[in-house]
Amino acid sequence: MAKVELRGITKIFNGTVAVRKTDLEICDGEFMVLVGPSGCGKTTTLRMVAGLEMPSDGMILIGEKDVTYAEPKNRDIAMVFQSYALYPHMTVYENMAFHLKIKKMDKKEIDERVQNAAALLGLSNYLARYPKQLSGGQRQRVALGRAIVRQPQVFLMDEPLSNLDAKLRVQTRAELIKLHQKLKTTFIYVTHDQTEAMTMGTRIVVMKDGKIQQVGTPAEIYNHPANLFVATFIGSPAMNLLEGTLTRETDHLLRFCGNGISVQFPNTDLKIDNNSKVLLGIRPENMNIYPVENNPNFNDSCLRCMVEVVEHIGSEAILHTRTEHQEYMIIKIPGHAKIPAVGAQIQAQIFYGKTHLFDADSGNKLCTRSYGAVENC
Amino acid sequence: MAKVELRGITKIFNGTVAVRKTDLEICDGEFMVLVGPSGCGKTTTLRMVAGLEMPSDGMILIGEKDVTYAEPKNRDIAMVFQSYALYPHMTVYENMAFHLKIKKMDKKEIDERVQNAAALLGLSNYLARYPKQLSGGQRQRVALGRAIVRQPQVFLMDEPLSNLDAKLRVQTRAELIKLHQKLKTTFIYVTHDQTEAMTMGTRIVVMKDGKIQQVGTPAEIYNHPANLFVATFIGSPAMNLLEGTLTRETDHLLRFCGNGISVQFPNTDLKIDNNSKVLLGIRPENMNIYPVENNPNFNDSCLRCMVEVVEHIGSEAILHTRTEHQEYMIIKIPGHAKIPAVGAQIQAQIFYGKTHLFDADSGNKLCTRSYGAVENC
Amino acid sequence: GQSNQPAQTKKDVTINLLAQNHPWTNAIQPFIPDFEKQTGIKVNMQILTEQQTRDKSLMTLQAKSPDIDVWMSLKSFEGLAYYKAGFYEPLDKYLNDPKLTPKEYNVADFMKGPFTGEKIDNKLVGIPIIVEGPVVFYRKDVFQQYNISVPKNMDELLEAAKTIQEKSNGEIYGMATRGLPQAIPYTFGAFLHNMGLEWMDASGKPNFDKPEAIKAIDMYATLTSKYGPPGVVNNTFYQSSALFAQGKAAMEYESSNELSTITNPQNSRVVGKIGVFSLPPGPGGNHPTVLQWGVSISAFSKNKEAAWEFIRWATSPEMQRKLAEKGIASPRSSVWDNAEFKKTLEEPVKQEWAAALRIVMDNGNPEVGPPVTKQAEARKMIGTAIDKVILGTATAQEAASEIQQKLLEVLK
Amino acid sequence: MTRMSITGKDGALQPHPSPPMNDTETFWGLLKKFRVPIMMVSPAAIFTVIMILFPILYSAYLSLVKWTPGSEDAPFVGLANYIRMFQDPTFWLALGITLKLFLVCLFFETIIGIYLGILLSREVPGQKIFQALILLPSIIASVAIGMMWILIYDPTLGVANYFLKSFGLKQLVWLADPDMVLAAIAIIDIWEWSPFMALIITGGMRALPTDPFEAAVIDGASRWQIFKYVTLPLLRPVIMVAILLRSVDLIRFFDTIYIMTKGGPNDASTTLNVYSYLQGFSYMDMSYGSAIMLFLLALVMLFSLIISALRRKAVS
Amino acid sequence: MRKKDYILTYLQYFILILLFIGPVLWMILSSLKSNLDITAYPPILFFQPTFNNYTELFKIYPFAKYIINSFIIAGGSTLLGLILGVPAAYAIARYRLHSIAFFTLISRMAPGVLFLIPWYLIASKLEITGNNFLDYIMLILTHAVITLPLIIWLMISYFEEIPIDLEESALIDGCGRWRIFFQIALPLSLPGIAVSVILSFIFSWNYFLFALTLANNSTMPLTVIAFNFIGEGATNWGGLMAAATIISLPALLLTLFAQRLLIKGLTAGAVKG
Ligand SMILES: Nc1ncnc2c1ncn2[C@@H]1O[C@H](COP(=O)(O)OP(=O)(O)OP(=O)(O)O)[C@@H](O)[C@H]1O
Ligand SMILES: Nc1ncnc2c1ncn2[C@@H]1O[C@H](COP(=O)(O)OP(=O)(O)OP(=O)(O)O)[C@@H](O)[C@H]1O
Ligand SMILES: [Mg+2]
Ligand SMILES: [Mg+2]
Repeated sequence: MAKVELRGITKIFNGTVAVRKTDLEICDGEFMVLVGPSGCGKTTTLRMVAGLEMPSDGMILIGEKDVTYAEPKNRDIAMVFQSYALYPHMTVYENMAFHLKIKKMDKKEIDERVQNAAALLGLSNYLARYPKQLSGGQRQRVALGRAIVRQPQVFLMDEPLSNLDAKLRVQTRAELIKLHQKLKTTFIYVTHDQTEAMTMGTRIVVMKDGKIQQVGTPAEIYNHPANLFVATFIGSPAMNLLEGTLTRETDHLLRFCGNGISVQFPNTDLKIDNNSKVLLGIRPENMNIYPVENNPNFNDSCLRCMVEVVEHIGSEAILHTRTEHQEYMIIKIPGHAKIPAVGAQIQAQIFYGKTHLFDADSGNKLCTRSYGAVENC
Repeated sequence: MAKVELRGITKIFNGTVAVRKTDLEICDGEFMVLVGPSGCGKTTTLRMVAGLEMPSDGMILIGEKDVTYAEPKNRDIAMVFQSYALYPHMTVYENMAFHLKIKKMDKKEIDERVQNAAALLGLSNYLARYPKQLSGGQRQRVALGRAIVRQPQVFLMDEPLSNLDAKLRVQTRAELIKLHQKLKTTFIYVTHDQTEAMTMGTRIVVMKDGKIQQVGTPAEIYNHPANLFVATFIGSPAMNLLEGTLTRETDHLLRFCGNGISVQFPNTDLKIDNNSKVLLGIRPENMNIYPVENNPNFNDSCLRCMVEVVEHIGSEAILHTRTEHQEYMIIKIPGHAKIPAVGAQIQAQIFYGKTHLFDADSGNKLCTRSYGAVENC
Repeated sequence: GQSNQPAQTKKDVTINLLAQNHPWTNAIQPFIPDFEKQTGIKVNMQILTEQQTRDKSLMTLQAKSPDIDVWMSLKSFEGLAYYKAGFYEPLDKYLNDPKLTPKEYNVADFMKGPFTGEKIDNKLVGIPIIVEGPVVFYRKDVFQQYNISVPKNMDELLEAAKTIQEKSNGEIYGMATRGLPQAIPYTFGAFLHNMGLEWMDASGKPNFDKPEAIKAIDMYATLTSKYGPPGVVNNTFYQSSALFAQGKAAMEYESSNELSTITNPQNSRVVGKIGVFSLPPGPGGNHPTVLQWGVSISAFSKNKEAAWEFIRWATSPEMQRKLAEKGIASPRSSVWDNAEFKKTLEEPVKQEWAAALRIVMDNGNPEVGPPVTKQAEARKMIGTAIDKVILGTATAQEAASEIQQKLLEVLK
Repeated sequence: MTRMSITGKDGALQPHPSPPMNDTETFWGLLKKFRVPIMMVSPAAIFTVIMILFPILYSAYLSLVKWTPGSEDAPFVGLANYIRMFQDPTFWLALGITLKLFLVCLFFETIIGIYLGILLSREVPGQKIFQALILLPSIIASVAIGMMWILIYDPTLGVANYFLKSFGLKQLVWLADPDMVLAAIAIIDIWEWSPFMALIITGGMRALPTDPFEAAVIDGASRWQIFKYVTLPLLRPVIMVAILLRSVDLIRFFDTIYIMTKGGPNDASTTLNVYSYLQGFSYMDMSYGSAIMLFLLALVMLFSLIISALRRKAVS
Repeated sequence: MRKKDYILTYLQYFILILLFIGPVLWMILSSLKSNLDITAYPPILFFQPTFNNYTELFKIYPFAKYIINSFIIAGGSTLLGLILGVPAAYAIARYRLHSIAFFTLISRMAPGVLFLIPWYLIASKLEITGNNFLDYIMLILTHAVITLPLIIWLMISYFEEIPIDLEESALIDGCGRWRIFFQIALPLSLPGIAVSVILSFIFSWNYFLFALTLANNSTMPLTVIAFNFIGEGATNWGGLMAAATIISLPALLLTLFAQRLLIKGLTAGAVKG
């Protein structure tokens, strides 16, 4: 139950910059999710908050108190390590009870808490085992259990569900959300699972190469990605990108041309050279498909694609297609729709109201909000 | 490039049965995916195939040869360990090159292969690092890289992508599929990721408590689950289950009653007591929803539910609802559909052609194929 | 320069000499190259501490190994046991063979005591190289300060020690001497003998049931415990000489060999203030312990003639005189009468030392401990019993009867 | 985390993957199966047999005869030497002294060794130098150590008493006091060998995984709690090895005593080993000396068995 | 490490140095004193240092020869101990052959003197003691009896610490057991090797009992020389202390050097879980 603040934090491992001048404010009781590609500095950030790593520069505050160089034990944090870091010489029970025992908690209370956590995580049958006698997922659950028996100021969790099966993961996710609601503790949660990030986080931090790219609610991040990186990183399958040029047609209209499409966007404020190279971003689900022969709405805002691969994932299907200009395009359609065969020619109708325009060179977003496109047809 | 066969394999760890009388035939060149809840014996099975663990009973054949007790090095397999098991005293490069060096491969060839694998996995910049200087995901990629530089008879991979971010995971998944297509090597692949299982596997093995529940292609597993366990385990969100009773009405018709629904199923062969307790399974995506007030097709095969939670995951929305009889029901609708508000009353129309009937006690499927329901209306 | 025709034929012979770290060894070492040059015999010298020497010789000889040709052996200690074991090469035949021993060697020159000390069962098993015995070194200045004169009898000795101890307020100890059990008999022996007792009576029965023995024990214990340094029960010559050399003890009752240590300005703060007297007589006369070291040839040596040649060289009158000039008390009478040697005794302390040593050599009792085969055991046992008195855990009476009883056991 | 593998019943690595052992397995079959471990172990085992078999048999022979120097064939006396041993009060005294020294020294050396070992595993500048220096007491030849401490302990001239005097404490006679001598010797031994324990333990510390320590820090454990609950249990196998190696030497306590007191005063520091040496070499009674030595060997074996069994328990 | 920890650590260092190195310093100081100053009372800290003890030492003894002998014996027996002991320790740790470990320890359990006579008997029967080369071999072998069990027992626990996953990983990579031993287990047990080398070298270097009887004059190691200063007539304290100082130096240097291998956290990053 405390606010966590990073001010200008930098971490350099003999030469490698792992985290670069990062400012971040995590409010009291917030469930903050850190995402980013492998090696972007998530774990390092967590470890600095935990006090396991000293920042090379900057300052860390927990609950207004400067803890940059404080001992971990004085920070009152619980942490789930990415590598579990279980005590090999203790049973599952002892692993989970360790903190409580140290805090000289009443034996009965300890037992109750550990039993509860174990039940929650499906570990009740394994309490007497040693870590080496457990499966990977079981070990991970012990690591999680060790944190959730506690009531710290801040929870730090580093991919705590990565080795669990889907069902257990959904369950545990729900339990963690409940825990958060019950304890109102600040959570900092690292995950590479989009669903987790989107469903659990009150806010999400997207990192890349040790730098924060965007901080925002899940909807903000998904619908208003700050730059090309965030746009393509969030969302699975990733957003499709079409190369093209952007030209100001009138004070109110821009025109995007590329890949055989030509389409107008209403816009007044963007200052842009004619024919600047841009990327048009379209999420796979923001398209409808039609067989080439009978698209009633066909016009030059539609894309013509050939289906190369079809992936069925039960409730939906993912089409890997290629445009006439050989650009790769993923289209997601509901599973109960009619699914084209591999090799079929289709027409994809883009929902221009949900597309994004990025500068091709810098990757910066060209406008801050999504566009209502004026369709040509 | 070999067939792998398990015959009556059992593994007992002082008292704990990890794998129980398992028979499995994995064809030459097949991409076999093992899934199952945490602790069900996937890793143990892989380890027995690898020769790291001796089965307590049974026989293992690779390419028709009995290898039950052969040395791992004589089995010609590559393996990605769930725990990575990197050589801490070797650099990333050396880790990946180790097998090739042992095989006295030409230095240039080694370099080429390692460089290729590293490029594929985005590790090119880290070749000179030691494992302890890497992030979790980077370590996992090294573990994967160590396997894919090889051309073994069988690849064994134990959750090789669990610590990677979505984007990298999609990429790597594609690379592994390519690798499989190129080498035509047998893969045995453990994952807890539904998407991976569904998209990568030529066949899927679903395990539970050390026993195989079903073996089949992804579509078979998804559409024709052999029992309640498989049905609920595969698919995310999980299949909804409605309690009810089944009664034979005529030689050709069964009637399911429960939760305010009453519906007929055409069936001739099922022998069943009247009013046997059964469960009706419905996948979340196999429903349409209507506002209560204007469902044109309303009848007693429709379910009345109240929306409790709405999850937006970009391309789709998931409704957590509760039926009039307080049963929990998840409904998945496309993201662009009109999404009801929390607290709204809705009617869910079930696609009975895609439902499943299970015995409530044993969990066994009552018929072997999905039903064409005769709707009442 | 001596006649050594036989040796000329033994070119390339190497003999192994096992020696102790001992004044004699240190004195002769520089001359060995001369011997090697003269004879062509190479001398391989190994120097160890006393106990190590004994261990090594026991083991080597027990294995009948030829690895030792000549070694320094203390007949009063291990002589009997080694003799019985057949480790010594009898030397009479070498001595009597004129080819091996020229006349100049002059056997008759050896003093009787040391020479017979090298005989066991009337067989010569070694040649003596040095004589020593315990004498009292004292601080002339302290004696003068407290107005004490050189004690004439044992009681005066105690009295002198007492006076010093008391008058100096314990700053200076009256007497530093041995307390280490294994080492006690050497110094204690004279106390016993001066009471008129041998270790054993003529019938071979230990003499510790006599009141004189109790008196001797009591006297020794009083001297060491009351007028000696604390912790005396662990003391042997190291500690005693260190105390004396640092001026912490007014008297040191120790081996005559210690003279070089305490008169060496490198080691001592009391150089020039030292006097020497022989332990004063008691009711039974004056019978200090006398001890000679000898060199012997191993019965298993493969180079016995060369070994003998070495011994003959080392114990020749000429060599003995050279060593005597370095402070080695020679067993040859001629050395003591030699004019050149006498010149080296000009310092008063050396003269006193020579005089005291003369008494030792003339009246000395060669039995350092009871003449039993289990020499070490017997000595240790006697020392332990006396230490009990020193430590105050037993009376002299009890100690004496303990010794008596245990000696009887050892004799069995 | 380690995971036992290719496991047999007790979790031991099996030499080669192989079917569970059955009774019909032939000797050659077993030999082939255990080929590699046999190849690894046998040189050391054979070497040990070669080096120790004859000495032990020879000592056993000696203990059963009446040996005298130089004798060719000594008369067989059966268990006479052993009977004598059990009737010898000095033997019992020596046994008591041996055990007393063993327990006291082992206790302090273990505690100081662990403390030093953990201190040494902290990485601060200068740690390496400090580590080498602190090992000096174990490095210096024991003769020199004994002689040096004789000087230090000298009741009149020694530094030890000088310090006591400067602090106004009662001066002691150290080695010459039968009640004090064991303590004085124990102090030297502890001083000399705690660093040895420390080095083994530091080495062990360095081989430990770092993860559990981070976890403990996060769990809020204090230094002491980390030590008690994490370090110590993880180090237990190494500590047991250190204890084992040290005990084996301690029960045979010899060097320092021999150089300093020769077992005195009044036999107050005569350990079994010193006593057997005195009997065998000084008193030239090899037979009795051998009997005591063999008893001592049996005693060491007993203690080692206990400690190594404890260690095995700690490992599994 | 935080500032407070540094200060506390150094404070402990300081006290420990006083306690543990104090006597050693005293020894070194003594080696620079004359015998008179060594036994002086009250003990003196400031004095006219003299290198006499050292110069005399080098004058009297062929030190170079003795140092070489010591190196041959201690180095040889350490090496032999490593060659025999490290694989054995590995097999013992991995295959749980505890009884063999116990067996090898017997040679350390027996009092050294127990070996003296029998070995000497053998050596003299084989006429080893006369021949320098054979004598070196004999000394190395006998000293290996000290070093071998030490090395085996030290190494066992280091091998037990190595995660088995790594060796399994190597098995999969196609390694035989020997290669696993050499390329995986050995490099990861470097701290153990360092400790083993240091301790077994020190033990062997300082052990004099066997050499005392088995060595001949030209194979005699350095430590035996230390005894030469204790003797009837006079103990040369200064010489003894100087010799002890010199004898300790090589072992100290070896320690300084070998502890480079005492690396922390060698297996970090290897496995998860
Ligand atoms: N060494 C062992 N001793 C005892 N039980 C063990 C041992 N290893 C594994 N088990 C048990 O065997 C079962 C199967 O373990 P396994 O590692 O095969 O599971 P898994 O399917 O890989 O699970 P996960 O997805 O969590 O990795 C688990 O219940 C586990 O607790
Ligand atoms: N000890 C170290 N020495 C050098 N570089 C390091 C060290 N630890 C981490 N790094 C580097 O710092 C960067 C950030 O690492 P970090 O572990 O924080 O990544 P991460 O975001 O947690 O990644 P992942 O999702 O793969 O776990 C990585 O590129 C990594 O290689
Ligand atoms: Mg990470
Ligand atoms: Mg697993």
